[in-house]
Amino acid sequence: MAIRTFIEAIREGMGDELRRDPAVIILGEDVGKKGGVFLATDGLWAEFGDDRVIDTPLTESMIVGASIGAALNGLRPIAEIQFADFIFPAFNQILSEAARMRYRTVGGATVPMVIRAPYGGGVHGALYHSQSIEAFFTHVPGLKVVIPSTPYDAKGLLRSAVRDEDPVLYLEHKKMYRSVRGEVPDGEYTVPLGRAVVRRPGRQLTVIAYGLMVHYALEAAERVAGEGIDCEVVDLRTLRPLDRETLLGSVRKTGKCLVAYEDNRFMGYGAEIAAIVAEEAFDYLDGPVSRIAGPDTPAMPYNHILEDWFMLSPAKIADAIRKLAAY
Amino acid sequence: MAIRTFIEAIREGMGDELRRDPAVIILGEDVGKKGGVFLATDGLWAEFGDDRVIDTPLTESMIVGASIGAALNGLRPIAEIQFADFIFPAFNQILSEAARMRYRTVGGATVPMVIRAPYGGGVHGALYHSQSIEAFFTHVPGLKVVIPSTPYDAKGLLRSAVRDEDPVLYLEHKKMYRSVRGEVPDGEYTVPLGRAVVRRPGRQLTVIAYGLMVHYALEAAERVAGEGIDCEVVDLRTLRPLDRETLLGSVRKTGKCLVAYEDNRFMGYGAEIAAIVAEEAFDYLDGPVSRIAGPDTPAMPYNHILEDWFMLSPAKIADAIRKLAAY
Amino acid sequence: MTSELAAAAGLADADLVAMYRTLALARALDERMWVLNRSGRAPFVISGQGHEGAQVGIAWPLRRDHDWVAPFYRSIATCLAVGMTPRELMLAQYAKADDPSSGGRQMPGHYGHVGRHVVSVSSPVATQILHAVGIALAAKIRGLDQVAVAIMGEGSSNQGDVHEALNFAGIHKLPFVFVVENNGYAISVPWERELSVRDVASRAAGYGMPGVIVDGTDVLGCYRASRDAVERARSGGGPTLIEAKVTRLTGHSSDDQQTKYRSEADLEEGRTHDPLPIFREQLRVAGLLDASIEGVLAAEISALVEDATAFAEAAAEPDPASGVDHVYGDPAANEPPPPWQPARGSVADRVIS
Amino acid sequence: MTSELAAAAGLADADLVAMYRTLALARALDERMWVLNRSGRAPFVISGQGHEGAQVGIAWPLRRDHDWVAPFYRSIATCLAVGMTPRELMLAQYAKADDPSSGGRQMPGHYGHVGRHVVSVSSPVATQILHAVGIALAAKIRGLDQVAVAIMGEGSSNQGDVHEALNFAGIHKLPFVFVVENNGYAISVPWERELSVRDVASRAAGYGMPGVIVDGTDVLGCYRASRDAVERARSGGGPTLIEAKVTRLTGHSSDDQQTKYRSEADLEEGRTHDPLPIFREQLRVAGLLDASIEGVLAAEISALVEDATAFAEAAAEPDPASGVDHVYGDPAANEPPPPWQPARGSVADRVIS
Ligand SMILES: Cc1ncc(C[n+]2csc(CCOP(=O)(O)OP(=O)(O)O)c2C)c(N)n1
Ligand SMILES: Cc1ncc(C[n+]2csc(CCOP(=O)(O)OP(=O)(O)O)c2C)c(N)n1
Ligand SMILES: [Mg+2]
Ligand SMILES: [Mg+2]
Repeated sequence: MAIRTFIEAIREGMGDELRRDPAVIILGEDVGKKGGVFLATDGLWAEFGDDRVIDTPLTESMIVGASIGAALNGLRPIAEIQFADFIFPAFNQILSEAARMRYRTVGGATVPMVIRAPYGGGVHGALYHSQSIEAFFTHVPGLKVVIPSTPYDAKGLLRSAVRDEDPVLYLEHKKMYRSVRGEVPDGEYTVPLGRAVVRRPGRQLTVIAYGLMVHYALEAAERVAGEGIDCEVVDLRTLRPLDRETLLGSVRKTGKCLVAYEDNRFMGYGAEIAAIVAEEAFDYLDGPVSRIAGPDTPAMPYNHILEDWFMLSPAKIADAIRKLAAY
Repeated sequence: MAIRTFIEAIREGMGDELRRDPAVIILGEDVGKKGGVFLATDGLWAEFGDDRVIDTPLTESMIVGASIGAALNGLRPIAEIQFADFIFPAFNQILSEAARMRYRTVGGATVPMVIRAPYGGGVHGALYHSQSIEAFFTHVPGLKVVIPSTPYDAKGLLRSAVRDEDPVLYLEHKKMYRSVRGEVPDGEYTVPLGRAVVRRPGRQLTVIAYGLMVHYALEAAERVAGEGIDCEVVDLRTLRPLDRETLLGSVRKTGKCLVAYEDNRFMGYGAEIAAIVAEEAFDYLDGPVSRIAGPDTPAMPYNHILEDWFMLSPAKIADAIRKLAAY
Repeated sequence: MTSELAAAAGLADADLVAMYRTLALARALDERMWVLNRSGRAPFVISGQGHEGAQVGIAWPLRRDHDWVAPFYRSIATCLAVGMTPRELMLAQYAKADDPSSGGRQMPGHYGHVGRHVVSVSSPVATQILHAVGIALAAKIRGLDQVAVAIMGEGSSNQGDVHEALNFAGIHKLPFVFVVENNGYAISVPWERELSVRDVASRAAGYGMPGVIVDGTDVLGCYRASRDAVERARSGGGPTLIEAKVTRLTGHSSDDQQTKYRSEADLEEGRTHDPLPIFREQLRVAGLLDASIEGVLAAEISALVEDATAFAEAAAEPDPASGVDHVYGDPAANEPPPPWQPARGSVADRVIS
Repeated sequence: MTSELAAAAGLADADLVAMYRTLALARALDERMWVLNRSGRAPFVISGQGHEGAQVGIAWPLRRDHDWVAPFYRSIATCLAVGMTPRELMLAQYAKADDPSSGGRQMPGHYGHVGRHVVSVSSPVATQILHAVGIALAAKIRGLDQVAVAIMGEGSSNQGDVHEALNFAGIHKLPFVFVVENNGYAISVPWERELSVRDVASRAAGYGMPGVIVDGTDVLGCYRASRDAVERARSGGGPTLIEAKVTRLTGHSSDDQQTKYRSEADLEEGRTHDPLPIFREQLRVAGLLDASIEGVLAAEISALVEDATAFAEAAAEPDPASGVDHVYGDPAANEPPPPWQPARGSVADRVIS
């Protein structure tokens, strides 16, 4: 076991997959010599060369569209979108093409590819370098969506994503890149897609989270623990396909559910979680399924006061826990 | 009062607005001489000419992006996207630009424009001429989303949308164009954005719907009425901003809520409705907030058997009502 | 002996007759599809009529099941030329379970064939150009000597994806050929309102690639342009843009009434560019066709069309329970099926709808 | 008396000095922004250094508050040239409430000014070209004699939106000028990997418009090219593409370390294309600048930079309660505010975060 930052684990995951399978390639803006604007691909171009780590022009639809073609012809592309906020020019290719190829060919043609993108706020990224984008993509049948929260998972889930037969959107919270560290085994391992994990067991109330919000939820749970509130924290890890069992199992046990997400509240991913819980755990609920999320304004202003105002925090989540616990 | 089909009401609404305000223009593919592939703009080019009814090249991002610019410089464009399924190349312009211009200029620059698009299935349109797209757009702060269900509302809401100071996505269920008729006053009237309406009062159970599903829900309500189930049907009309009062008022009264939507269930718009009801009407609920929606597969196959399998119908909604009523 | 006509193209006489046969077969199948539509047996038809000369000429130099084609909805003759069969095309027209393009899930005209390397086409236009470019990239990286061809109309070529694709193909000198079948209309919009230049080919220079204009009624001219482009691509010379000037003999689709926006004179002019009689006359003059050969071919084609139609008409409908299949490779990744999901193998539950 | 240099450009001597002053002011403000960044007072800087010659020359022919500019993040000199003030630019750098671009909501470099007809720029590159084209369309329809200019880097010009915009502008002969400031890099990606041709201007022909290449160190050459394009546009002659060859003297932004991907020789070569000393020397030779004039200018510019910095530093922060404002015109359309929404006018609730 070694201690790795979040971004190191991602980089190692890519390196390992490039080494393991010659079909794996990386393409994106500045992924080569520069190693990516966050250095996620640092060193990979030097090791694998121009054919496997490809600096593309500044054209997201091309990055995704050409990856689809490359996947149809035997490769397994890992496409980097420099910031999640810049994925929208590629929306049509992702939704209409990558995610539908298998269905529209009744299984004949498949698109095994990973799209990596740094998302999330709290880094002075302003309106267009801070967004959460999972809501748009979790609505798309045929696409898988992964958001890891620990270095261990980041590496293990990335490897599973690369080996998966379907397109996977793999989102990395950029605030975690260097601030989150954890143990990562030296050898080969994977973490399966579609499995949530209970990060903190508890009896009174379940907090559902993913990405950075898992850490904030755990911190919030610690804060309220001192006040006698015993929270369970579930880390979804894969947003689609959703691990209903872990989700519902936890809520049926605790009877209360708070969903925490950084994105805008209205039609954010937490809406689906809340709707499922409300419908399928109704008989077990001792209080309303609650959501704590970003305000319904564009995410998020640059000015630090306004950014703080927008972002969730352990304190804000703790307040929401207290309110629901007191119900 | 005159009886009009749904599409006639839309056409009249555009004609009236073009006549009223010289700043209003229409642009889109085939909107000129041909009058649109559904004939929504039939006759308008002949009346208003090349400068006000503009046939564009086959480029959706341009249609929306140039409309944004035109709106910044004093016009009020009505942009037609030929099928809702083809809006995704313009996703970036809608989400990143149209919907954020006001916020990022602290109110200085505004984008009054309407994007019209025919959506929905049941017309042998297959995977790419049948989709419901409201889920993607209702998540976007700064954008309004309207889906009328009657000719009266279609005309009145369209006029409000054209006069609104913010960008409005106005979705028209294409199966309703010629099959739905209703009274439309001759003179000037508008229907305000952001107000739902109770289409059928009832005591036992609320069905929330919009667009074509309002008609199916009403038919389903009739079917189960004979069995002694008394349903209220709420037509949302505007999906964003949402009329919480009418929604919650109805559910607090009936104690049961079924949300019916044609789109894929997972992360469809009904998820937000269910989540809001589950959180804000919890104390009033006698049964789980339920959803009846399209399967989580690409919408929808062309083959008529598979299309029937996919589409909601009054019978399917009635089954869901029975199940919830029996809870 | 080889005719002068064939020799000039570097082909055998038999090739020219085979090309003609493909063209005529495409036309006959296409016409049958309209008959099916008008008689209520097929809700939708979209046609290649007028485009077939360019399609056959351009597809001919491709290596079957090796090179790749990303076609569009008018590519009926292209698909026949690269090996799809009349039965396969009719299964798609009837949207039957065994339709190799999509198992009846897509509208007719949305071609695709995994074994034949025909990339499944969707409805949003122009996206396929990037798939072909990506296929060419993979071919280059993997050291395969495949060429990838993308085809679309001139209206579609204005989409942003085309710019991004040509730029990338040019940078990496990919084994890629971009074919524009320019029929002067995007549905009702005439070329002057959809294109800022008369010739799409004049855009090629901006991507560092040759732009070639061919007359779609000159089947062998199309062939030569394509052969040169394919050879150049295969040998590492990089991409080419070929613009074929063609005519749209039908309405845009069975949902379109083109007399509303095209004058009779315009339609009349269009009909003079029908590649079928022009190519036939060329082969007659060269002595490769005569009444007896044409009679044999016509009978053969007619039999193929009858067979394909009867076969597709009789083929099985998809099982409604199959609607949930192939969303993901692993069915466990699916969301729960809808409450009305029928059992496997049951017939459509007609009661519920 | 008018110098030969000014006369050749059809300008007065005073214009040339004013242009130089704008260029030097842009540079001085830009340098101050880096100082603020390095001293921890500004988390982000993105620079126009190396681009200012082209920016001033090209912006000069525009009619203030009448013509429109859709700039990009390097457009500091463009914005000064069309009337934005140093105080306004520093308010944006400090993200203060009175920042006219965005009230501190956007990152620095995201220019915008309603009164000056500077279109608010977002981060996704290239989208602004369509806004400018739409503005030009509205100008044409409304019969205003405005010209709209869109500006971006060569890397951004590969985005699909650019293709769609140029095509539409070409079709309608809109009063539109597209300016590409080509500095040979898109962050770390050199031109050979982002562009399939050496000159973006070679793409203009494919849209039926002239493509003009200018040297960004030749301020008056840039001016003349722009003047001609703007006149052409205003008089109904249609759009023009101007490509200015410039150099990026800094890293891409304060987050970038360009030595990682650029050689010292390359950086050295770049510095020889700095427009500031080149233009200064030109004006000296023409007798329009000398030590005493330069001294006066330098003092004036230094005072402006000091004033702007002090002003912005002292300016008020936005009220945290204002985060919910201006999502919609009608606040009733807003979703309910978050539970932690502070009261109006209260200071940021530091306790909660
Ligand atoms: C993105 C997108 N927008 C609109 C359409 C609707 N549409 C289908 S074909 C077509 C016209 C295509 O014209 P062109 O590319 O010239 O091909 P042609 O039909 O003339 O052969 C349009 C507008 C579509 N399929 N996809
Ligand atoms: C759609 C989009 N993708 C990626 C980025 C990240 N990005 C910002 S600037 C830039 C490079 C731009 O290069 P160029 O257009 O040549 O302008 P330059 O910075 O060289 O002046 C990139 C990749 C972005 N802002 N928008
Ligand atoms: Mg065409
Ligand atoms: Mg550049």
